[in-house]
Amino acid sequence: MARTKDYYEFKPYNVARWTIWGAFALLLLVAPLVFTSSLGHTMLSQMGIAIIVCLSYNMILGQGGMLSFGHAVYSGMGSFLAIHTLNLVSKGGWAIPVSLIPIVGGLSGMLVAVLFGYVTTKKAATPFAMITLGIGELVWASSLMFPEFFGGEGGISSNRVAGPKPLGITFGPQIQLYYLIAFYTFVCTAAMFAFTRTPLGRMLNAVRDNPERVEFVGYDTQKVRYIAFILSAFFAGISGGLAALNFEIVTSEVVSAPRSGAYLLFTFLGGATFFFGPIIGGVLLVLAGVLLSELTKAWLLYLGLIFLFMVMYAPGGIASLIMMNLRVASFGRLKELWVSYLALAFTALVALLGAAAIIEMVYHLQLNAALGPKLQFLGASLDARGVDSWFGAAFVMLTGVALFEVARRHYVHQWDEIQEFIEKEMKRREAL
Amino acid sequence: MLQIDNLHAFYGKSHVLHGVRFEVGEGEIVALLGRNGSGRSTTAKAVMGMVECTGDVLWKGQPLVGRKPYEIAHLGLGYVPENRDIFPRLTVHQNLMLGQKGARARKQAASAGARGRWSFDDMYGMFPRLKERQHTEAGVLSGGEQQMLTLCRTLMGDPSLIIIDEPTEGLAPKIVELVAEYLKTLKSRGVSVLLIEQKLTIALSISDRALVMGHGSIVFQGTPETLRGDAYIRKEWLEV
Amino acid sequence: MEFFTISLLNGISYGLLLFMLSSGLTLIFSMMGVLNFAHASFYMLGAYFAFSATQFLGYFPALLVAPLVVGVLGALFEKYALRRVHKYGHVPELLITFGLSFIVLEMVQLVWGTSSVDYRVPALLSGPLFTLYGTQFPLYRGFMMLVAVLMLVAIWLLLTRTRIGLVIQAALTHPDTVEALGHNVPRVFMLVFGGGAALAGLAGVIGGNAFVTEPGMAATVGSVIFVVVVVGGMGSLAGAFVASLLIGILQTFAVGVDASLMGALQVAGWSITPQTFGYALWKLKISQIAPILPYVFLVLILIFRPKGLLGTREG
Amino acid sequence: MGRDPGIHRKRDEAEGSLVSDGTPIALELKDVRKSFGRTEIIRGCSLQVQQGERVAVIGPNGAGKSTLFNLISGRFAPTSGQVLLNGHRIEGKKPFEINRLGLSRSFQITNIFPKLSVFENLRCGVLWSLGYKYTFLRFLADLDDANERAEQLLEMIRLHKKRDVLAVNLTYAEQRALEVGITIAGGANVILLDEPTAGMSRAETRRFIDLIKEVTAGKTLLTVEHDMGVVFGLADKIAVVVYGEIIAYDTPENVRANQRVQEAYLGSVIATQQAGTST
Amino acid sequence: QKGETVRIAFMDPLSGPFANVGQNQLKSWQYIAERYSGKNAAGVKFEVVGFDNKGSPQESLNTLKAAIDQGFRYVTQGNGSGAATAILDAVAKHNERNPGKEVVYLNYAAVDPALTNEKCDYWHFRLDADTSMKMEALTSFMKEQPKVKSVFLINQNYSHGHQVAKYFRDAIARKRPDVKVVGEDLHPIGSVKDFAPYVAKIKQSGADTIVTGNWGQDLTLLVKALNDAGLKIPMYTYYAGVTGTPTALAAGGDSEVYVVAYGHANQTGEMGQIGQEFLKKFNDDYYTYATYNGIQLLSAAMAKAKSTDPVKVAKSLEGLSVKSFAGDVTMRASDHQLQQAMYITKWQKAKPGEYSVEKTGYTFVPIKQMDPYVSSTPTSCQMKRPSAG
Ligand SMILES: Nc1ncnc2c1ncn2[C@@H]1O[C@H](COP(=O)(O)OP(=O)(O)OP(=O)(O)O)[C@@H](O)[C@H]1O
Ligand SMILES: Nc1ncnc2c1ncn2[C@@H]1O[C@H](COP(=O)(O)OP(=O)(O)OP(=O)(O)O)[C@@H](O)[C@H]1O
Ligand SMILES: CC(C)C[C@H](N)C(=O)O
Ligand SMILES: [Mg+2]
Ligand SMILES: [Mg+2]
Repeated sequence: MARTKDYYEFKPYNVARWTIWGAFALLLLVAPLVFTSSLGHTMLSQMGIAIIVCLSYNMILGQGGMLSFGHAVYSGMGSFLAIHTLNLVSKGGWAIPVSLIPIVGGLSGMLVAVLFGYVTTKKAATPFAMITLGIGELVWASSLMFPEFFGGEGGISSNRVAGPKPLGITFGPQIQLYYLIAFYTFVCTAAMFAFTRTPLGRMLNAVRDNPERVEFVGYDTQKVRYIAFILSAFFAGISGGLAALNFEIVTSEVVSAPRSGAYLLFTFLGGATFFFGPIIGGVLLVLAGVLLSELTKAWLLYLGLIFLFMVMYAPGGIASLIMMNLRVASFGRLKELWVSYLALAFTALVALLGAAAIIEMVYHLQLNAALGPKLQFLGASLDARGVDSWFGAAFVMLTGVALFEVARRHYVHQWDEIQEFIEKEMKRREAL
Repeated sequence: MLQIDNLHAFYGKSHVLHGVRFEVGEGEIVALLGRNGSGRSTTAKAVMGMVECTGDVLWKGQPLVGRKPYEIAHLGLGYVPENRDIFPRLTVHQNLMLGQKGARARKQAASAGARGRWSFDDMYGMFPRLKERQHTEAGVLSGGEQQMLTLCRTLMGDPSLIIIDEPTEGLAPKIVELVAEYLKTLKSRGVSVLLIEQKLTIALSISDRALVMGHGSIVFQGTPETLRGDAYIRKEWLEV
Repeated sequence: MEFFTISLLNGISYGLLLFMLSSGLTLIFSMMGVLNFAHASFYMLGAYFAFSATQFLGYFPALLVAPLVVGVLGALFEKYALRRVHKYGHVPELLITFGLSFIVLEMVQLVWGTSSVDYRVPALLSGPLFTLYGTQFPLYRGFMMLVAVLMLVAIWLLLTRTRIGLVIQAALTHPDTVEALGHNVPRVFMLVFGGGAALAGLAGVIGGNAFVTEPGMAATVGSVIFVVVVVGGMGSLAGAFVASLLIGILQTFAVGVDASLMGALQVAGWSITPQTFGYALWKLKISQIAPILPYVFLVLILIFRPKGLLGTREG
Repeated sequence: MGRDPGIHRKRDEAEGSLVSDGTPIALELKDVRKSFGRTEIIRGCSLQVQQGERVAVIGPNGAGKSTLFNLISGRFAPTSGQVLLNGHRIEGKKPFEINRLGLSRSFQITNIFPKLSVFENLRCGVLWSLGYKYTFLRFLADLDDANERAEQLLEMIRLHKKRDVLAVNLTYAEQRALEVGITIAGGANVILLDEPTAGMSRAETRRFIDLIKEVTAGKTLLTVEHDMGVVFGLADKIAVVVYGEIIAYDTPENVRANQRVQEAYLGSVIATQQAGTST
Repeated sequence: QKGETVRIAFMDPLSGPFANVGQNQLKSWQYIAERYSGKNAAGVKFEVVGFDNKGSPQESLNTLKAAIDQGFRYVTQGNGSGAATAILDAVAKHNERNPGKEVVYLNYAAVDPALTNEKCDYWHFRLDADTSMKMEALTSFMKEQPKVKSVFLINQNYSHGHQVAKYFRDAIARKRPDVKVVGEDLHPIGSVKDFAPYVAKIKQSGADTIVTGNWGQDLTLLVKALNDAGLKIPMYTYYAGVTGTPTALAAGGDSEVYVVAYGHANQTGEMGQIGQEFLKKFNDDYYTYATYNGIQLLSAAMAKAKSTDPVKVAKSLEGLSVKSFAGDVTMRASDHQLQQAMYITKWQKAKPGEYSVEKTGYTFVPIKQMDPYVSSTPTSCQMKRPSAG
């Protein structure tokens, strides 16, 4: 499965590209009309924010090969400076329109990166990773030690309804803010995509692949990394600024190590090798954070398992899974697979159901045993002390696993056959 | 000693060897010739269990197909890869140490009748240049030095059969001569050699038999003399 | 003098503890190139297993059993998960250990609950070892130091008296070639990972009761052990040892230093008042940042000597 | 189209001889030495290469040929001595600074951008010399000159059929060609090739040498080679490096006749043949 | 209102490092809610539903949105002043921007004084005593301890730690000017593994008393280090009673630890009964006594307002007094800070009949109870009340 990562590139000015960007814009526009609850709106807003920050992270990870453990420093500092600015605005000090506050965040992130990036990007690979870890820990620790700037435990809060209000847009209602975020998301995504097609963007790839050779074609690798790092921090800062507007409070968690870790994990989960991977990652980041934990107390366990399996079976992230299937589709053979996919999905669901029931019962026993052995699981009522429930869950799980294995074998066989066909076909076309 | 029959090898889906068949006898130097890409290196890797393959490879009567490379090495086969796979961060001396087999494997070999044939001193005697550089990281050695090192490293494992893939690649003419001499010494010490070479002159001058490979199978077997005399084979399968 | 001696003792013993925590990580990191984020989780597992084993077997058998179990778990993880992602490079390796750390954390909470467990120092080892200027030096700390030194010696012997170290380093770049030379590479990798995990487990057995055995214990030691490994120099066990001691002593003495930039500036004739810009920074005392000094140290070391104290190469 | 190295020229560093017999000197070494630890690997090399000359560097393995290239191209700094490129001292400068002054090199061990396509590899080689530097405000697709040049190079190294293949998926010989392609891409006028034909078959070598001749026409070329056929076919002059010293630097004929060279390098083949065995 | 169900959204960490505390407190709320459902002044039923905010202020805002979407009009939270500030702020904005859908926030444990001073808000009611109040009580007790002469302050380097240090200096200067602060340390929160150096410093300073606001492992490790070094001096703390800490304290051996709190484990009467039943039911200690006050206050306010509408209930909560387990408590109208009695308890081996905390065989025995006025502190709050109400 891993061998099928192939070179993929949007051709300039083609129809597909316009369609994709158009669809993206449309999606941003209509999403809040579909998910209308107030939680839905905040989540959509947060997704926009997460998309920007994951994409900005991937500028250095996926495109520059720089593994950073401290990306939250830049988005977080963007947040802090943005909220301080917002406070100045509401005190009537400055007359910056609220819609430009994210730019302030971006510039602040950039400024911090100019400072820290100078030392971090002198190095690459592991030393780089470790310096970012160190700086991340330092900033995080400082954020609690300097309440004057970081606001201590309570953080800095503000009110986004402030400053000039053109056209009566106050950004008070979440929906107005959502559209501001959506606008930024679209523009930033486009800008970051554009970056990949510029000389610096390309040299950044070259630096990732073979820094030594880059030096021999005239480029200073440190400088390439440094500039890219600063640009990435700019976008991170924008996302931080948007987050400040969205939450109207900024606390030290925004610069924390777990936050940096989440960016790394989800960017990777989305797929670092493709430009659009982090977009998926950003969406998942919010979904996992907000919804998964509402569904189950065992969410951390599920998250851990998902990562484990994703890294093992789809190290290119979700984006790579999509691209592989698109490739199959472009050879007109995807339709043969959908039955298999249905079978896989269904059997996996069954297995998952059983496994989840077991996990939930274990959690119940450990955490809530006192509330009685009964628990509700997806509408069914389970008895955590009853042999029946355990037996039933195990039975469901095992059946699911067994069927899944059957389906999987069949699928793998089919998949291999199609890949073989594609390879032959490509050779044939090449020969033409 | 080594009998190969109907060997097929694959890289993923691509079928590279199509029924290779030949033998290497005890104390023999056999040259395996052929153009680039004809499958010689793949044959070597297949014997060592490093590529997916089917067919029969018998070593002193034991089947090798399906075994792990280290098991095959324990049985007394040595392999010198073509791309100078030295271990760049280890010193020359450490590289040689890794050529030696683990204690258990040595015991196993000893009980099977093998004696340690090669020592560090032999190696350093053979290539004094290596002795000079023995505490240097192998990664900074010159291309030619690396080539010498790979050869010596494999010899440290006291193989009964050594498969050498393009040992003279990148070596100065003088050293090429030296290597050729050493291959003869190997033979005199009872080691069989399967030599994969591009340079016809050398290959033919030291080998007992020559094989020519083309498109994944053996297209010629015979003595060096016959090959020298066979203009057709040379033209068709060796020159471009 | 009194403060100095006691601080030095404290510093050394803390340094040795750090070494104990990070030796397994050094082993895995330097030899396999894997940044094992789950190392601290193995440490935690060691503590919990020891807690349970102590109840059934007593402390000293637990000292043996718990690391073994952790080691086996580590080896299994290597065999069934880590090995599969090895070919994709360092980042996926790192992420899979990340995932593992979540899973271990949840499992621990499921089995032993969410609060701390009552894992105590055995009576035989509690009490003071000696008393110096009226301050007791606990016997258990002495025991900890002893074990750390034994660990150092054992790993040292393993690395210098066997070729395992060489095999692994070589296999990092050319696994096929190493195998063709007759070394069972996968098994060696598994052993090293298992061994590293076992060392973490051992540290857990000893650290768990010296400190607190609770689900958060992995997170608290998580990143500082990376500092030790990196500061010492990747690939250098001796470096890790020196770095541990250095960081231990540095940190301990820093706690005693109440100097601040403000003080220094005032000596230089500048006056700093709460109105001065950045007052919070100027008034920060060295003692206040002692526990985060390792990170400062890490950043400085990587900038000025990226190989680490005793390392031979970068990254 | 070469580029004018004068753009980057720093006046204060210009010194040394520019002309010997009328043609300017492109590259000059003055008593260059290099030690690694305690071992001196390059032990006082001096050399003058005129503009437009093709020089082959030969010598036994480990003599220091690649090291010499590394010193010139800035991979290492010499322990002592001077290196002059078009009269400017470049020793101790960073590789990219030297490259910007108009010197480019290839590597003995293939050194390309594995995850970029062949075309991208070449374009990376082109960008700096056309003055695009670190810009991120223009699209690559709009850089007509860069794209055109990269396409040209593709044709030159005969990889146009593999334009969009990832470099890592090329065969060895193709990678070697790409290696040379990247090296010449920047239009440098002093070019260093380290064993460009290693690993190629006779026929490929022959084709490749023609290609090198073609693409380096009018430029100064230094190349390390072991294949004497190639050396004598290609070089105007031969430098023989033995044990860190240049023991001869002359025309091919004279080098061939040189007694010391015979002993140290070439003659060995004949010598051993006469002596029979020599264990 | 009678028979109506009042749903309360509980938002605190239910996963992650502080899950143990959050889980326990959720159970406390649910237990008390169930116990008094129907059997209260207003005759309403209570239902408490847990939301996991993971201890994060930003996540708290999400859970708040989720809760409001699901129709909750009462929310409660306590672990962490960061999340508390975020919720207070968000509730204020929500109520302002969505009239008719007001939400009331009961803060049962976040003790940053700012929440009832400069940041105070009409919709926020604090059931716990804030840092300054506890310090008033603690220093009032210390005033009577002649042993206390020189004090060492060791605290976590963040707002709570800063406040503990600051309020101690203020209060002790007023009450016992002769007591000297011989040393003060602030250390980063949660990152000290070895407290031995701090103990050496304490010893060197010659202090005879330690005052600390540390919690969690920053407290247990400190106590362990003190024991290890054989430095047996009394320690005055805020949070020795929090889940997990007693276990760790017990493992460390005997030490003289005092805790200031608005309740304690060895209550008699109904509260004692609740503790016992809770233990039997959940195999866990009941220590979040504010849950009791919370439910009592709510039901009294609902009875008074004859409605469960948050706007009315909030109004009637102001200045409301109810009978608590330790006398009367009053929700001060000026800042919505509950005025209540305070206790000083001491950590020691449990005698028969005393409550064995976390089954350690140790307990916190009350050695002093102080009336509400003792710990009452002034407020700088300028409460903005909704114009309609
Ligand atoms: N890793 C690989 N994946 C796919 N195909 C491969 C791989 N290695 C070699 N091949 C193909 O297998 C065939 C035989 O290669 P092999 O290396 O055995 O040839 P060779 O005779 O040793 O040539 P050379 O002179 O280049 O060493 C070639 O067509 C080559 O393209
Ligand atoms: N970084 C280094 N550190 C130590 N020794 C080095 C280093 N680089 C090169 N050497 C040594 O310098 C000597 C010359 O190496 P070099 O690569 O220049 O040889 P070469 O002439 O190119 O040989 P070949 O034709 O075999 O490639 C070798 O002995 C090598 O080990
Ligand atoms: C350990 C690592 C994550 C990386 C390692 N230093 C390397 O780049 O080879
Ligand atoms: Mg080959
Ligand atoms: Mg060379």
